[in-house]
Amino acid sequence: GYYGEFGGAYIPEMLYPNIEELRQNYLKITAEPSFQEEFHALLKDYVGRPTPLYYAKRLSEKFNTKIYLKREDLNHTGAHKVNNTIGQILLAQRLGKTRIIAETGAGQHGVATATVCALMGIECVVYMGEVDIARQAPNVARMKMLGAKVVPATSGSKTLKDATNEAMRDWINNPVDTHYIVGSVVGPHPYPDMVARFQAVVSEEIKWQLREKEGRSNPDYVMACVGGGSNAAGAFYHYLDEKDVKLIAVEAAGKGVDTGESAATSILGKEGIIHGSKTLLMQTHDGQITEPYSISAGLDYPGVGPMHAHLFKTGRAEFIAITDDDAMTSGLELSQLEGIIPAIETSHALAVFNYKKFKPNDVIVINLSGRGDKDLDTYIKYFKL
Amino acid sequence: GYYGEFGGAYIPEMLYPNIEELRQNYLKITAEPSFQEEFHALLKDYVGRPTPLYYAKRLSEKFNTKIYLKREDLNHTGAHKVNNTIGQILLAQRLGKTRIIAETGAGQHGVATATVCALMGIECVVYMGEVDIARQAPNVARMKMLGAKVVPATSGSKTLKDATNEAMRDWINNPVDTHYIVGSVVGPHPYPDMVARFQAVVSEEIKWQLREKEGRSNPDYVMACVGGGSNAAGAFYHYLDEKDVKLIAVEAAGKGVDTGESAATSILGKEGIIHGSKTLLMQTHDGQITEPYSISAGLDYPGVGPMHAHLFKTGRAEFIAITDDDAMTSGLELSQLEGIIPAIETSHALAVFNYKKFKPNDVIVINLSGRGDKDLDTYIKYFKL
Amino acid sequence: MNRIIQKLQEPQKLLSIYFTAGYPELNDTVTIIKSLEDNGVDMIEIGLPFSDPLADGPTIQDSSTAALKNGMSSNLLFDQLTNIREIVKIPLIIMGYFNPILQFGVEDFCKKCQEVGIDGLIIPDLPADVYNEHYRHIFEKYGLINIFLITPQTSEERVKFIDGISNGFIYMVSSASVTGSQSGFGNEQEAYFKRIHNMQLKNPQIVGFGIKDKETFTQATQYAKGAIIGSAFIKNLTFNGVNSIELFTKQFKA
Amino acid sequence: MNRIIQKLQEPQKLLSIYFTAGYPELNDTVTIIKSLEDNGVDMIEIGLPFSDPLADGPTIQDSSTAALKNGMSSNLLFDQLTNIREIVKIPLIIMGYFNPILQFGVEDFCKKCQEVGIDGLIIPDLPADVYNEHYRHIFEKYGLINIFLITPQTSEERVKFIDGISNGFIYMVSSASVTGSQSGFGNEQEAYFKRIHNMQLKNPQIVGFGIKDKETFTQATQYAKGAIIGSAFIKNLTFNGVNSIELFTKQFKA
Repeated sequence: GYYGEFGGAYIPEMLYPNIEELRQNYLKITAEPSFQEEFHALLKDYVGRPTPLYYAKRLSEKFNTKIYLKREDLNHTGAHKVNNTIGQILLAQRLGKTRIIAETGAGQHGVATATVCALMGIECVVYMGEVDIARQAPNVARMKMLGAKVVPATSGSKTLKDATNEAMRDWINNPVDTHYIVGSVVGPHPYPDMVARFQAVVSEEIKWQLREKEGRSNPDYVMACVGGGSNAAGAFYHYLDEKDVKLIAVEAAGKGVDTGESAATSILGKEGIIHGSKTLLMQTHDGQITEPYSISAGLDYPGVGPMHAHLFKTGRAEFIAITDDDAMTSGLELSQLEGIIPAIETSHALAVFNYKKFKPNDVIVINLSGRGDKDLDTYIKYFKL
Repeated sequence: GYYGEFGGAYIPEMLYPNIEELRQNYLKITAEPSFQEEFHALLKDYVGRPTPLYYAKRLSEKFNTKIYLKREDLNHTGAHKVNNTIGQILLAQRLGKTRIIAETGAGQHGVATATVCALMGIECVVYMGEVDIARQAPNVARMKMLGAKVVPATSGSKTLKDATNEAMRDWINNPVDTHYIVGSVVGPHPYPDMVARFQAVVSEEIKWQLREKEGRSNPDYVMACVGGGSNAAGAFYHYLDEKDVKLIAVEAAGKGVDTGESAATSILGKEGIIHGSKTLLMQTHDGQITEPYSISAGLDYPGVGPMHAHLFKTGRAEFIAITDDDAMTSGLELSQLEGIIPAIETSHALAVFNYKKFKPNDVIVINLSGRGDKDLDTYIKYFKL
Repeated sequence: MNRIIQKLQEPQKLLSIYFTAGYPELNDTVTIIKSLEDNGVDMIEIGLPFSDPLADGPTIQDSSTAALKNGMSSNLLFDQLTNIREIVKIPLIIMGYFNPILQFGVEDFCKKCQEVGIDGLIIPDLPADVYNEHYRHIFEKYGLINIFLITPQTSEERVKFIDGISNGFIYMVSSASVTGSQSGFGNEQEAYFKRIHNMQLKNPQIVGFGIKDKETFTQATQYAKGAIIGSAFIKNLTFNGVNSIELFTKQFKA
Repeated sequence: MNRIIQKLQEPQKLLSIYFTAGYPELNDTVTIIKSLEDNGVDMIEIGLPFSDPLADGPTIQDSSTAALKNGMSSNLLFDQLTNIREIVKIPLIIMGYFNPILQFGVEDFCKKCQEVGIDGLIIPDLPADVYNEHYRHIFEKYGLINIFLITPQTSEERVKFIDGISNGFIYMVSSASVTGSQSGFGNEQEAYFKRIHNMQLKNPQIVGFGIKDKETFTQATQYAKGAIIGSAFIKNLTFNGVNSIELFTKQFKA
């Protein structure tokens, strides 16, 4: 349950039976052939996997290097999130659960959860901060279309952190019939490991796809944005032990790392406990969790998954912080160079090219974690389109 | 250039050189190995093809038959439209064109065109009715993000028909450097044939996918909605000569075929000329083209492609008209049974199950032509979600 | 002999005017025709309004929309023209899109044209090839001259083909454009006019699109037999009314 | 001997009250503690407020948020409690989430607790296993009793494990819920209370969550040694203020 010193399950006793049930069963159940078969069939026929590994010709020319985009934006529901919710709904079914809860920030995980619940005919309740409900109306509508109940989290800052608290409270109150589909590689063990395994399909595919295209399965760099860290976990997973592959995790600097309005957790955070996991998190001297800021609703989480905390601490991954402005500019650039409007989360990863020089023969894979349709309002307002 | 008595190229002389250049070159160019290679590479790595053929278990159970959904909603940009724009941009490049124009109604074709223009770095102008610009704001924003210029069509009813007129006028004014990417199987020859060939990849995939799943490449039914008819053309294409495959084309009845607010062209239309093609179209006794109505901005076109007019006239395809209300209900039903929010266009095809009885062993393939994200506002308002 | 052919034999450069039937008012048709003849116009194109006039710019589009709203239709136009030959002698041409004619019935339409004294037709979206193959015999049966367009992009080969199937004049579109889009003629147009002139076609050419004043009329007719004024005339009707026709036409006769 | 252990040896059913330090006003801490002792309360849980109290319902959450806004912190709480043992004799327990304690330093925190006279700690998100392995020796070094929770879902085996590592009392959560969510106890709770009672654990149990009046207090303590009132007390403070403590506590002593 630990990545170096990070991880664990710092949970109230009320959650112990649920977490323990998961811990004892997740590896066993997910290894069952019937599980693997159903999981992969759904990823293929329902989600639309494998997602392409696309050589971005014009972007590569611009930065004089070789850039591949892993097209998680083409998944059903528009982001990598669904890889995990498909896995967890199958697990929940096998555990006999009849009710699903989830937290969501920007709404992508909420939509992905509502989607798999509709697919399986299981009741679904999604907690979402009251502030996020107001600013992510289309995703709220999608969840409702899918039959999910969206419950506003009205405590604290009324955003993702608080939605997560509310989901945990729901789970405490409904420990027997309910499974909590956590949306990122955060939370108590076994969630970080379980979610990373479900997302690992991303790097599993990159390996054979890159071999087809470049004759080698290891790129020089794998790059991904990190909020909680699930898309990066998926993209890094099968490269963690490949020392020739450099990993770059891109965090949201917000208005600047030192402005007090930032979400660069690895730089600004200290070790602590958030949502049941020991990891790096943004907090006051006194241990109160602070509110992060980013223009991207998917990156403004005050913690980071324990795997990433470990990658940071050990130096296995390079962490780069990108501001709102740089991210937005790079999102527009990708739209106009490649005809792909990226989620603002992903735009942070794309902005790295303006700061880090790559060699012409470097092969760089960026996990294009989601499409930017959900962010159109933000882009429009920002660029006054 | 004809399907039975329908088709042809009824164009002003000013368009003759453009159309003639296309007519003489489209088969030759698209048959070139380098074209085919680039076309299929982009469909695979950029668009995300093949799209899944998904067995809709819960929907099948509900209607006691076997329903497969061809997941065109998972294409890049969210609909089948991009299959055609990829093909046409490659053709335009090979014809030395440096400027692209297009018409769009709901905006899906406009987005798909703006996308391929960004991909290739070619100037793009999209004509869109002023009324549609107001009601399809997200797609307008997407086009702008992609660097396209969106020009309002202010004549007539200010919708798709008028945007098409404006695009043709632009082409008349810019005959040398400009290619017009028509978005459906309409317009003068060779457009209906060319667009159908680019969309034919849909049924090409269905054939081998269905063989994998059912051991036979021919379903009992192929069903698709029809506005102009490009998604139906793609789904029908390789089945046109397979007599054991029944084809069902689903039109928008709007508020009811006899209410005067309908878009059921095959039933309400008469032979005539629209946008350069002899086909069925909705018109006054005097030959003035009338405004159709449908809740779906993608189906309210007063004409229909000449291929479909021929399929109707010869009885090769069964035409069924579905009202707004039935379509909306079926769209919500699919969302909640399968976790897939369909475009309202597609919802019309889904509603057929309420009117036509299928046998338990019938295999039915529905072309799920696009995702419903663009229609969320309409769904929300309709269902007061 | 068809009035168009007679007119083409006259020595002067021909001034032809286009107007949309039913515009500005539904029953202005006869008034406008009479007034145009009275003011020395050589030939008239009567526009049969269409809902989707895709070769026309905003001015003629708007006049068509207004005319349809006023209630104009093929039947009504023929009614209005029933006795036109009692008062007007110059060639009259109906210019309209193909669909309304198709719905009327091509043969019925031609027959009606003959009955009321129409001399020719301009149908921009009826391609020369389709006409030649399917409809030519009908037009000829009713003594109607069908007039085809050529543009700067029309190939030499096709110009010859069109000249071959024409038996009146060729409508020479001044530039690649919809109606009403040009602002004067440049070197490019002059080269084009000259090029066509030098082909020594059997049919004379009359230039259309972009003629709006004496200057453009003179330029257009340097090599051609005449010129057609459309959008500029409609604009004048819109702003100055039917009574201004005398003033409008006078500039071209100066 | 630790005051908690002494108190548990008294014959009566113990009334324990939870309040959030720094609420309603920043400096109410000592006043509330004194008033609770004066009114016969047996034991007090002093809540160290946390930004993200995920085991708590809205009432305690809101009081925590308010307390933090008022300026409450670990250091300030210890300052306020510096001389508390000069005026209060009953057991005092700090109840708080693990992160603020971790940031303070677990050993420093425990040392401070000993200095000011705190007798025990309740840290809901410090699991028994982690405590046992990493922190037990520190707590014991400073004479602090750490109190663990059990719930109706806690397995018999785990209840025994928790009983084994406990050396004061077991905090018996009345039902699967966050604080403040229950409305009275039913047969299910009674069966659970009885089941735990019959296990004859070495540590007595004190029931928490859902106790709000004399009736629920009596039900809760039928099989258990005492009960803790939290949300109901906070609500009373919110609506009736610090001066109402006498009236609030009287009902349980009647």
